[in-house]
Amino acid sequence: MEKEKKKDLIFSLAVIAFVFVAVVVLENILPRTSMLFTVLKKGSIYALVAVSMNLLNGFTGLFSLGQAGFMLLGAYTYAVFTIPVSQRAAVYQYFDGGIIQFSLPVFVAIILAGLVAAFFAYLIGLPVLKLKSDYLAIATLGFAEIIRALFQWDKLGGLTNGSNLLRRFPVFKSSVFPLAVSGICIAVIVMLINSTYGRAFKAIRDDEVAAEAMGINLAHHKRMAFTISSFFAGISGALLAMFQTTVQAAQFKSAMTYEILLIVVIGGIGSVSGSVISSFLFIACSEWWLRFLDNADTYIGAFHVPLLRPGFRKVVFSVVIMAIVLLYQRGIMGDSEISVAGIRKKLAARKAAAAEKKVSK
Amino acid sequence: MSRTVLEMNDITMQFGGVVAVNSFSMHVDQGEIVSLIGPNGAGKTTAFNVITGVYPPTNGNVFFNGEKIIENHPRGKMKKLYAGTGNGKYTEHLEPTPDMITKLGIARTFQNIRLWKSQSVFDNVLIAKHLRRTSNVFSATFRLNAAEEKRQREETAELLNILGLYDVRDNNCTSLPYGLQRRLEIARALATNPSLLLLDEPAAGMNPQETIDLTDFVGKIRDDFKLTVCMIEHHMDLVMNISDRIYVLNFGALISKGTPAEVQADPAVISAYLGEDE
Amino acid sequence: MGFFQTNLPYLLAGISTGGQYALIAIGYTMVYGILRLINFAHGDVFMCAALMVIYSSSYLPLYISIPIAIVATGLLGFAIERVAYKPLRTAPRMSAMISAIGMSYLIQNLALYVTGGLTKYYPPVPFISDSIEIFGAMTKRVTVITPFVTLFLIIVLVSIIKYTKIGIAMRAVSRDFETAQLMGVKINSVISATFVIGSLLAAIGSSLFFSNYTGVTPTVGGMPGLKAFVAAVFGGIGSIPGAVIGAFIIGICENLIKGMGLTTFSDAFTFVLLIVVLMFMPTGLFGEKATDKV
Amino acid sequence: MKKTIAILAVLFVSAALVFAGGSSEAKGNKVVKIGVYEPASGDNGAGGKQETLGIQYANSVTPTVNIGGTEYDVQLVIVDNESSNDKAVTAASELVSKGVSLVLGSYGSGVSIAAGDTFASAQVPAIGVTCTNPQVTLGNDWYYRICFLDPFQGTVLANYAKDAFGAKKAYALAKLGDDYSVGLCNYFIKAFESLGGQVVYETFPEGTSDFAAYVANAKKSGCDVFFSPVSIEAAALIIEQANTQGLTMPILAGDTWDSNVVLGAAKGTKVSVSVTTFFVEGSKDPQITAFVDGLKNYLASNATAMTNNGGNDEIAAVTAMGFDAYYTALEALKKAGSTKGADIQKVLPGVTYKGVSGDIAFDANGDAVRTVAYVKSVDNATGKWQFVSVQSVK
Repeated sequence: MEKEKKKDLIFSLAVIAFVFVAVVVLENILPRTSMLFTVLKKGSIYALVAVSMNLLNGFTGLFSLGQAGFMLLGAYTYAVFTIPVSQRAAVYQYFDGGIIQFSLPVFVAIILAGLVAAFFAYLIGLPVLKLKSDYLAIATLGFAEIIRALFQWDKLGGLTNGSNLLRRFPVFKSSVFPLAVSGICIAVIVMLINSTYGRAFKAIRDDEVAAEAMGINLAHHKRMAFTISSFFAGISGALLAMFQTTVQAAQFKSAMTYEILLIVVIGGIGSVSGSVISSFLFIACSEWWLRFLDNADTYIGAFHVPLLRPGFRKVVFSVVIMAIVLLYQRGIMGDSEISVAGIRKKLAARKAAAAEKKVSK
Repeated sequence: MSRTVLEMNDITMQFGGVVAVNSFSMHVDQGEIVSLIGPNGAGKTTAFNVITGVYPPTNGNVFFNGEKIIENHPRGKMKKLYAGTGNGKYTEHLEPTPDMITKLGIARTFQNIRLWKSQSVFDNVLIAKHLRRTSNVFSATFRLNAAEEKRQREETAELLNILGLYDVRDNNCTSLPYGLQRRLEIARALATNPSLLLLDEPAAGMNPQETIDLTDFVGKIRDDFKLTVCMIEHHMDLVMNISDRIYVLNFGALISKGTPAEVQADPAVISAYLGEDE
Repeated sequence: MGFFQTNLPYLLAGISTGGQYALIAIGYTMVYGILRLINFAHGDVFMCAALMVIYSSSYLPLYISIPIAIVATGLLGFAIERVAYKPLRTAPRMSAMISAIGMSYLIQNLALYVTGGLTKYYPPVPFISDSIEIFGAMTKRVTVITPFVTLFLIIVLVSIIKYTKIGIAMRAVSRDFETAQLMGVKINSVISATFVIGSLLAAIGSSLFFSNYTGVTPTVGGMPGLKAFVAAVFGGIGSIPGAVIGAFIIGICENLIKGMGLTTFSDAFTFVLLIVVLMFMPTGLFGEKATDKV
Repeated sequence: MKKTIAILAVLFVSAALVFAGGSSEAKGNKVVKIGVYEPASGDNGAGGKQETLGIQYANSVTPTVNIGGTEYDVQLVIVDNESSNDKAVTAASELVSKGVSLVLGSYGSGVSIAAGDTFASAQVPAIGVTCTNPQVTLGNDWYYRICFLDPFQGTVLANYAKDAFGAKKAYALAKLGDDYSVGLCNYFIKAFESLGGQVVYETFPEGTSDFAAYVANAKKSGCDVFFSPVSIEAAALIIEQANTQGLTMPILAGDTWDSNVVLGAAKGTKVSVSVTTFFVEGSKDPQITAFVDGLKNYLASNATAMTNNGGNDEIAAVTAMGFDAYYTALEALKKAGSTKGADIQKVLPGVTYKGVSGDIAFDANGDAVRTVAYVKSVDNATGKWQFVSVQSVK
């Protein structure tokens, strides 16, 4: 048993190492500008926020729609604290260079981004986590909207630059960075889910009354899940800021939360690997694979393909989503996971079956 | 004379104008098995819900191991609506949540089984161990609590062994037959290390043989785990065989109490039961 | 008097947006009452109704195209339910909700494709789009008409629910889905009727709204939809009077806030109000208290 | 059932991939790709389409360019940035990944600022057509532009408000989170206040369709002019609402409002609308008349183009700017003698071109050297633009 675990661990590490090596190799052979890397970067960021949302909606059973708000907090925290001092006058052009006149190292700022989001989540959680299901959802959605309005308020402009873009902060060039950060964060979330606290979260999801009767402090655990989920949403917000090179409150609309929720459900509620897979598929479809549908001058031979024009990509994409939602009601993965142990077991079973065949011959 | 474990005084539970439990007092002594019986809707489960902190009572208090754990008195709108007795006797306002009660050492099962449906048998019990953790979320996530985790798993395995559920430990809990699901609920309650166990209709839906087994089983766990048991039950055979004392509720009020023999002979009880079409 | 005079334009605008929100909110609240489903696509149905009027009015006179659009919107509501929600009747609640979000996405993108991303403008409706003056405040006639139309429709709706067979069935289903089904209520037709009624009201709300604020974009249903939903939650979701009162409160407050110069917060304020109410009344103003039976 | 659908889906996606990969390379001449980075949907969709139209028309007039002695076909690669800063980066990456030599656009400053770094890091130079916010080019060596800047435009408008309308108090309205309107309002306020005026400044959140309260606020505050350099979608609604409430103060706006959507909204109303802009129709200059006539013919022969122009053949300034931008790009290609972004960027500072909107040359910062702006106002009876004056900063 112990030995198998060790084997699994080694195998997983090998897989991860292989992925990173592959990405590095690809970055060197493909042109840097290939859409593949855009998808890898954005996909890994969405994977993180989707998993963080899954921690709440899928594993703790809290129906929260505040994810965009926490991403906003993370993105702003990162941007505000990392813009080089020399650039502040240019960025905060309407606010006399802003009130913060120092900048933090990238990693400190990323962690701070998570902490700020978590702190706000803690405060928001005190009143709203008492609410049930849909009421909780709409209250968290409301909070995200309030935060968005607050960050656009010009009275806070010295800090937030009002409704204007924040930019000139350090960004990443290689897709290895977001992959690594997201990967680490997702690993931590998985470890949390498999810990005694994660089990308690699942108990709350399955039956709140029974969980409370078995000594699980609901308020405490819900707040914990909410805060931790927001922490990682904040980090993904920081990564998103780095990916976009600019940040603006206006983009963190409720539509963004719905998008993330779609990713979570398509992947399978309660499945981390499902969330990750569906993030990459979702981003690839919406940003890359279906782009050709927007091209009005598409010919196959001499045949002018009808219907194609800007906007058609999105129609097709939403039809695909509806099809998945209706046909795969439990998502791609349901609530099961792709795990190294699982794959190994399957392989072993196949080997055993093959061996049996030989013997029977 | 053994020590009193649980003591309820003048417990009244009112939902608006509806009086579910009316000025009910009872006590359970160390090592006893006490049953709470009465027709449907008599307020038995409500009494359990008050003890376990699900509802704060409208009036009255509860002591556990000599310590006051719950107390309330009619307040606000209830002042006018209050229909019970003992108004003014209680002044404190003590309203713990169910998890705090469980932490003190009172564990319960549910009338309509409430297992964690997506979890395996093993995990259902293991999760109940969460209460007695010493790790915090950080140490648990980063596996700094490996020793504790290991111990909890061993304890869980042992408990399942004792209750005869070890062979089905990896099954999903909903795949178990009804009787075993009830047993698993008991196992889960035991995992919280209680000193008082509240069983809400443990024999509901069981066939006669299972009911007989359950009788032995309840006695056995009381002895093995040095428990005090308080139980709601409709199966009179089971109740009369196993109980040290019995309280009888009807329409929220106590109509009789005493040993099984005393209660069986009480005309009030007979009329309460015969008055019903059962 | 001075206060009244300066705030009158905002009050008028508030009452009329309130009425329009109310007509959308009813659709949300009725569907929720019966299916426990937040019909995210409802705001987009509202937008579609406007597009239908715009496109049909280039071929037909308005007095024909508006009724046609209203009926077509009712059919759209029916179709959405059949396609997106009926197959998920037995699925977990989250699936239906996602289907609603997906549907909303699909409708918006279809609208984007059809309009080519350009804003379309609602045709001026004679009489109700005209400017009038009330106590010195200039506004469109529709502003004044809206609350009356809303109240009238609500009275009609409430009588339908109270006295007709389908209305009684709706009430039965919203009280207890399973039992109603066992008692022989035709669940599917009740649900379809709910969607049709909700969509019809949204379509009427849409023609009032867009005769006032004429620009129609694919996402224009989003904010009014969300606010109407907030109004429904605010009033206690499932309760029709609650939704109406909630909608008027939100419409009026929102415009008064703008009048106070806090325009940045006009949308956010709606949510502040909501959260404050939920803190003290976790199920809204008129919502039924949900007790979890142990 | 599910399996079949899954298989079909997989087939579809793989077909799509093959399809996307095997994009048709034109036979014959070599191809140079110019990226058109414009909004086709969202708030600035209408403006973006008109700007794209100018570029497309120019491309139809001059479809080839001689680079280093070889004749190249110019292929336009058009992406939609959806007027949204968060879609900007992926749209820009899309262009870059298609291998464009340089980029034109965008209408709307926010998306240009947002994509600036993407172009810079991919070493693809960009020429802004009508993005007037200073931040677009500031500190970015890869972004150039052919239009005037907001500090200039804001000052012009402030002067105009004072001179033409004798305004002492102005109401300024911007859209939250929109760099263009917030920036321009800011410069307007600065200039107007330094002229001794007073300003009431408000913002509206995205998705607003109800401008009743804003117009009422302007009336209540006793302002003399209503300054709202917002997107034309909002413009139409503001004009409509101003008409409803009988707003008597003139409305002033920047270059975005030079659009037939605004003309359509103001036609037949009593609302006075004046804008600053880059280009005025009706000059006798042969180059301009050729452009105007040619474009009108092009519109008449191309139904899609006509729709994109808003359904009539009124020529927007942004279309003229798009036209000029295309030729500026060709000049740059010729001068660089290469299709490589880095080579083009090296020669761009020295590129000059005499366009229909005036002479184009770049300063050290990459901005166009422009000293005048035209002021136009709407003739409410005919629904056409009236030329008012040429303004420059005093």
